[in-house]
Amino acid sequence: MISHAECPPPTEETIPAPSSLAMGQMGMWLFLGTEVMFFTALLATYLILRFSVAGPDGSGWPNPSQTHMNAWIGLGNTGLLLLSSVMVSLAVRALGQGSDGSATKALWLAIALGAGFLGVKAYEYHGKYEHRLLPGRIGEVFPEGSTISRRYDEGPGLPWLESIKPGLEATVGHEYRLILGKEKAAVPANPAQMLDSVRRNPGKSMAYDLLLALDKSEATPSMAARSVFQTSESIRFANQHADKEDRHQEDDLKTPTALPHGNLWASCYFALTGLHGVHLVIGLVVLGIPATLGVVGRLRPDSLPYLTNAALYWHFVDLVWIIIFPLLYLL
Amino acid sequence: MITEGTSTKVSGLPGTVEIAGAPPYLFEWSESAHWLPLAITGLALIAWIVSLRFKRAWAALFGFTLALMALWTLQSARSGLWLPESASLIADEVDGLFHLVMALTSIFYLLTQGVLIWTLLQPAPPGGRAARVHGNHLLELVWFTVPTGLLVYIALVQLPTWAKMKGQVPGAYLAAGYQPASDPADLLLTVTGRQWEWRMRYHSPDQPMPVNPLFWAATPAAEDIHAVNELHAWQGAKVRMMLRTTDVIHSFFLPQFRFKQDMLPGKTIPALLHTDRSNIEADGTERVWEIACAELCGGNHYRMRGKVVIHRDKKEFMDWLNRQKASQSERKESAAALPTPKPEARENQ
Amino acid sequence: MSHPNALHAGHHPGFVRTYIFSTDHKMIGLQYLFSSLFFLLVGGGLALLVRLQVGYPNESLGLLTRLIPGLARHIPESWGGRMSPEFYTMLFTMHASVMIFLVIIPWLTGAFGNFLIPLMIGARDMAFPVLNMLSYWFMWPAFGLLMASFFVDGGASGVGWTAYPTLSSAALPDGTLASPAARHAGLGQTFWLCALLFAGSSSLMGSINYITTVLHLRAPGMSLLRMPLTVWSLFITAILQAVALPPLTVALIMQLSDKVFGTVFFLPPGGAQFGAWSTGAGGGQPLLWQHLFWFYSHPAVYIMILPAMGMVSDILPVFARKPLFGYRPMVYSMASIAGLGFIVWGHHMFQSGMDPRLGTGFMLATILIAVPSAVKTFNWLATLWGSDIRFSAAMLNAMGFVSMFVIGGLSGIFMAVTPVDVHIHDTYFIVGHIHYVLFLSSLFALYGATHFWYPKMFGRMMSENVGRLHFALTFVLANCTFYPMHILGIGGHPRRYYDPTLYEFLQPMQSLNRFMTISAILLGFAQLLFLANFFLSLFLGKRADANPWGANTLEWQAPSPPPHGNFALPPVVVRGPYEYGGDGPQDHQPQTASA
Amino acid sequence: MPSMIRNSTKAADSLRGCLVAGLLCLGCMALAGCGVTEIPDSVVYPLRSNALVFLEKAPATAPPGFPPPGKPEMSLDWLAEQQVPLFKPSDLDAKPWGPVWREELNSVLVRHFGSPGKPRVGAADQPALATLAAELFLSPAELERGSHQYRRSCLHCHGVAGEGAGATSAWLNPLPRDFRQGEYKFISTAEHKLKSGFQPLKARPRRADLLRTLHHGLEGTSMPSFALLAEEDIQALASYTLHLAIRGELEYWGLLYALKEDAETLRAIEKNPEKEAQVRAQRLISGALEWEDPEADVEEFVAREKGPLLTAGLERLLERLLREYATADKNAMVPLANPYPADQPVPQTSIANGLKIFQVQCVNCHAGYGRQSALRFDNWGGVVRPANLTIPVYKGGRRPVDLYYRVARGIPPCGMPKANLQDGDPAHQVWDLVHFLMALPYPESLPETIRRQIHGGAKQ
Repeated sequence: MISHAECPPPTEETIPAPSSLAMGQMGMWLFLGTEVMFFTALLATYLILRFSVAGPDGSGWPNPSQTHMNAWIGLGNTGLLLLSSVMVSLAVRALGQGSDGSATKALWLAIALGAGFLGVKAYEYHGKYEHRLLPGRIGEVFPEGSTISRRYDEGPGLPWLESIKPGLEATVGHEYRLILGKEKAAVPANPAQMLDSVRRNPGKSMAYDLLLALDKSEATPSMAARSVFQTSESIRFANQHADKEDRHQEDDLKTPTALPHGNLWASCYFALTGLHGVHLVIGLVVLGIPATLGVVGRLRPDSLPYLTNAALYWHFVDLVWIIIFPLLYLL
Repeated sequence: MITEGTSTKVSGLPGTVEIAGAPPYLFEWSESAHWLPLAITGLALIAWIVSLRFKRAWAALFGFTLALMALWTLQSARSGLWLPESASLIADEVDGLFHLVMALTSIFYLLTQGVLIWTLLQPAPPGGRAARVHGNHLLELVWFTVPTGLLVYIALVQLPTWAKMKGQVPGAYLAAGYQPASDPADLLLTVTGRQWEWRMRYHSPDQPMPVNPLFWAATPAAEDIHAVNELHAWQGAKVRMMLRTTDVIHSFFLPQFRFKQDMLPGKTIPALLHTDRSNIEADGTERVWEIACAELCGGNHYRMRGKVVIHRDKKEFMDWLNRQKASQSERKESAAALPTPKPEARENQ
Repeated sequence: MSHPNALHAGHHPGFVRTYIFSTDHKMIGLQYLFSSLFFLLVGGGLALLVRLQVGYPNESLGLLTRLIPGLARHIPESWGGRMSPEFYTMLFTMHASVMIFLVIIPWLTGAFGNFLIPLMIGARDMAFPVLNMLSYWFMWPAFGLLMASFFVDGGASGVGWTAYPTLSSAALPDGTLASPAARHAGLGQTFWLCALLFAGSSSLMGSINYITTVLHLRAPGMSLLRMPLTVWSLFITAILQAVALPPLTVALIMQLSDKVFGTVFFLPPGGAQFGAWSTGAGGGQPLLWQHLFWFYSHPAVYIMILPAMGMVSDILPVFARKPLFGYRPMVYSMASIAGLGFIVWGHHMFQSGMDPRLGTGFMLATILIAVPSAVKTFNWLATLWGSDIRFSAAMLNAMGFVSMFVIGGLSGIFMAVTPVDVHIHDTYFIVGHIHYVLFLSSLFALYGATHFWYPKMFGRMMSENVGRLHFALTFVLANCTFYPMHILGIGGHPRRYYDPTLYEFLQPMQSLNRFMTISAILLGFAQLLFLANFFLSLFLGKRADANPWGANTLEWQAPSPPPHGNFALPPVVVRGPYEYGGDGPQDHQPQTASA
Repeated sequence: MPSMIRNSTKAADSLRGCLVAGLLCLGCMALAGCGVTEIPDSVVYPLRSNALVFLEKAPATAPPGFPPPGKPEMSLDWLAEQQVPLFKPSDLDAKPWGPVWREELNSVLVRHFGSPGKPRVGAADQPALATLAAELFLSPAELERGSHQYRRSCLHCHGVAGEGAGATSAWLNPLPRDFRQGEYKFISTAEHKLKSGFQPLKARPRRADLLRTLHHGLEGTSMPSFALLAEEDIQALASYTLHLAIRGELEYWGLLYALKEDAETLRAIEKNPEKEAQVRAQRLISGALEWEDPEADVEEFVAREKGPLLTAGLERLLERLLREYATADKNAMVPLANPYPADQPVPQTSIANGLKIFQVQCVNCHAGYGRQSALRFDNWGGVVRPANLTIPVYKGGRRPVDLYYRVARGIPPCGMPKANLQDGDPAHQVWDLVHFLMALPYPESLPETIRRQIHGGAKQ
């Protein structure tokens, strides 16, 4: 029996002691909780999209040399943000100790570091712009309503596809010729059995079909490509066999034409860094208020709750970057 | 839905079934649609007026609504406004599950409504005061465990059907896991949804079955046979359909097969249809089985109507396919089109 | 005892600060209430137009085209009084959007959440009054954008409230606005996305406020397990919102950027082709939107039903004069509904092309979520069992909720059975189910709650007889309108069809469709009764004293309507909220010690 | 428990009771309003209001970045800027006799074509017209059936008068067809030439052509297949479409003669400025007669006429139009026999020959085999894109004979000329071209050298 009858009289524990500081911080923590969900969803989207097209070895996803991603720049930026977080912590401690002057200095340092981060980011964005690594611009959208096939009919996809052929040959070429009877095996093999085993291996089956198509229409990889690129799995597979360096030659022209999934990469890159950047700008404004107050000499210890919350937010933005950085630059 | 004298034609069942004897309707929908809501409103008004005097009349309102629902359900089931005719083995299994759930939920519904109405009819507790009861552990345990047991039963009993439905094409949804020819089909076609029609492309039987239907689905061949909005197969055929779309999400819905599958842009989704019944009668007449789109695809979403024809045997189907092929490869105008055919309707005028 | 808002207690702000930019939780609650009532009319009107089209697909709308301003834009006379199929898609899209985002959620969590939480826990106001005001005023851009979208080029969003890409998101190369995709994905859809972003921000602010308020500002003695279930439900709802909304925000931002900046999150690898136009290659996944969307929107269903459950749990004991049966199980079941609610979203996607093995997992979770719902139903029935029922309008609506929620819940089991769901998915069965949950459950609870707390809000009573009449008509007619939908769904009638008579297998159902349409029109008129009762009672209603129903919870210990600051002295709580009946001197024992 | 909920004020309640009754009455009235007939009498054919386009002087190709199809008003504006003559029906109002002319035109149209609710072709009191209409299956009963089906299936794209501007049209690409010029793209009748240059040359469709479009739809456009309708309904739709087309064309000429300023008309008006309307009507009559019989005596006809001249002219023209349609079958194009045997695969040499012809005749418009075609103007003032022939999507049908028609008769309304096959054996030439087109989308059916050339080679 669950008893609800008479409850005991209120004790000290049940009487809450409301204080605006606690409430403010609670609100802040709750807000950060929602922010955690926000970035979780964003990062999950990125990972899902990325790994739905990329293989476990990362192939299929534009590599850093294609996208001009420099891990060192990212690392430097991480350092900037970490330092600024330290500064914000120092500011909170200083204000807690009643030293508003050093708090102000620390705050301005933090702001400068944050702005430095944004400056580096702007430099990076500029590079992306220069190389047309922008969503909707990377060789995957053509004027005049062309279709995907055109990309492989006329674009630089062709040499790439040609370069797949040795890879295909290496994977199933022998089996392929044996099954078709183009080659005689030393030991008599059962073509039906072999075909069956090829079919059971998805990668092999894809390679088999691609070879079949290339064979059927000898020098017409466009048809094969058009069909094979309908499934992301096959793109991944084709990418495994493509010579990445060859495609990279295009970079000198600053026109990254058909860069498979470059569009998706750019979408993810700009969404992640852009939304993080927006948070950072908000953070700068939030920190800028007490910093300005400090300059005019009106930063009082009673701003401590505000500053604590602002610092929480800033640390959070920092933390998000620490997660974004390896996922975007190193993975 | 057409009542003629004492016999009733019921559509939705195989063909048009004549049910002899008294009409199974207590009222005729098509004619009652306009006055019945008013009549029901009137009854509600009466209930309200009576309740001004006798507050227990509210039980009648609840009871009346309950009766109305039971009546509707039974009427619909009897008059053919129910599950469409089933045309595949899986459809029969689905119907079985449906009726199982229907029975269980009906029992629960009647039970809860019964209790509710019963409590409304109860006289006030002695002394005008209800007992101050806060709960009952045993009772709560019972009504926690019983539904849990039933629900777990429902969860388990459906698993084989689901596996059969979707597992016919193992790993169909993961291109990586797709096993090209592990389950040979008799007939291969792609169904491409576009705003707003279904374009069917049948694999030519003259050509060997492709190693990988996914591959074939993406590359049209000169030999393929095209049709619009018409899905043809024969009774007992295993039909592999490669579902694709060129623009937005459509959903390929075959009510008689209890089949529904969204078409996702950018993906080719294989599905297997194991036909079990034909919609062509012995005398050659055809019962209409339709294709509908079940996912909003724009303003003309409702226009994506197609039809399914399950021929009685493969020969009949091949006749159709060959006709289709012949008309597709006409090198001169067919005799039928020259001169202008006389519309049949005109004969009567 | 110091109080964060003690400063406000004695001062008298001007008109603007009292009625418009008020930070008082009660005024904000009322602002929400009045806004929702207005949008109830708008959403209801849209629904009736939808029903008219389905019931009479080929007939002229006649006078209506001239009567409703702005309609002529979409139903010019040169089409013989027919609305266009595109306008029809706009109608049902906006009906759903308005009803969900501007009526049910603001009414439940905005109006009652704001009004009741501080009163019921014995606080003087919300934890963050200014944030509270902001959260209301963040609704207005959402209101405005949704309404304005009807008048932009291409009309309002017509892609369904689920806004599945690529129908909704396909952005074509510049200058190709004239294409089917662009219409649905045009400016109206952009407005819709922005509106949802605003509404979402508003909800987030509200939920942070509610959680903090409940955790920090409870009166002495008001332990968590002495809180009325309304507060519990709103508290859990706030947590749901805080967790579920951010992913939706991300999804909205991504769809927006797909449309505006040319990103390809939801565009497939091959792109999409509309007529002669191609969107160009993408690389993203249309299915991803569905996952993100339903990750919010399934919990959103609980956001729309949990507060209703809580309020019904508070109304039933008052008029049954009997304690709520099983308080703790009620709390636990609400919490478990909320928890399970996060892992069942996939049951909206059994046919979407998702891996069927995932479907099995989602099915199991979905089946399990029926258990706490069943427990709640049985507890409500047990509360009524052996009680002395007072048939007030509030009570009738609450009982209507209990009765109808059972149907809404049971019809959900059909969808949880995956093979059956294959057949009934996206048919009228689903439409029937959602309306049993949202109209016949949530709305009944809202009507009941409005009748119940009206005296506290305005110090006057609503007319009981008109309220009961409204209930009788609504109860019967809503069943007439929505129950046959299940039957259509079983027959395979797909939803969102402009002209079902095109299909031979749907023609036998047309008379039922017509029947539902007429019932819906009558139902619509019956709702005017409620609105009339509500507004007339503001002036004509009988004056109410502090506790007209003889209820226990704290809000009834404050005057009607409560002054700024609510309680003269912070109440001290000594017992649970449901001490009714029994053999004491009084048939109820208020939560405060003073009683 | 207070008793408040049991006693509420009686007066207020009875007042509210009245309110309820009133609301319910309103509800019933709303219901009554719903049961109106399917096509209300208030629905009539609107008179043409958009500009008539004369493309004789139009630029062939649209400039890059031109507004896409689906924005007709934009392309008309652009044409106006290029000094292409556009005739706006609203200009009629500026002329003193304009309103009367319009009135008369409208009354003729109403008399001979009725309204969507009661469509007909030819007023009952004119047996000659009625006989012709019956020959074309344009009886009122047939048309009424067609009108109802049209309202259900076609109205929201093609509009009440077949103007191609229904509710949905704004969002379609290509735009739905405007029937009101009597021009057709995918038909199988040969052009018939008239001596006079005043009338544009038009081929009338055979009924079979319309039926084919209705049955198969136009793949690659928004025109779906209506094959699932009952055969009678499809026939009725064909009849009704003809009805709209003939009505629209009569209106077209009626407006064009009122607005067109060619030299001869201007000269005639100069002589008799106060009788401009009469002169223009006379020109119309002369056009109608000349069309039929270039030697016909206009003066005699005018002298014989008792009633208003415009009406007489329009009725003459209507009869002429009906006769044109009725004899369309006689104009049917008979495809030259395919010189290659049907039961054997198409020889590679045929395909290679086809490519040669293609490179001479087609490649200007179908640049890159249609992959890079530029937009062109059509006779409706809209823009079209020459087809991308590397994709196996054919608007006019995928049968070899359909391709034959496209090649051998062109698609005049959008400026596609027929293939110019003067030297050599025409049967071989045209079928070679068709065979090439049929192989084009399927690389494996092309000879290897051609395949490399078109679809790219291993070594570029």
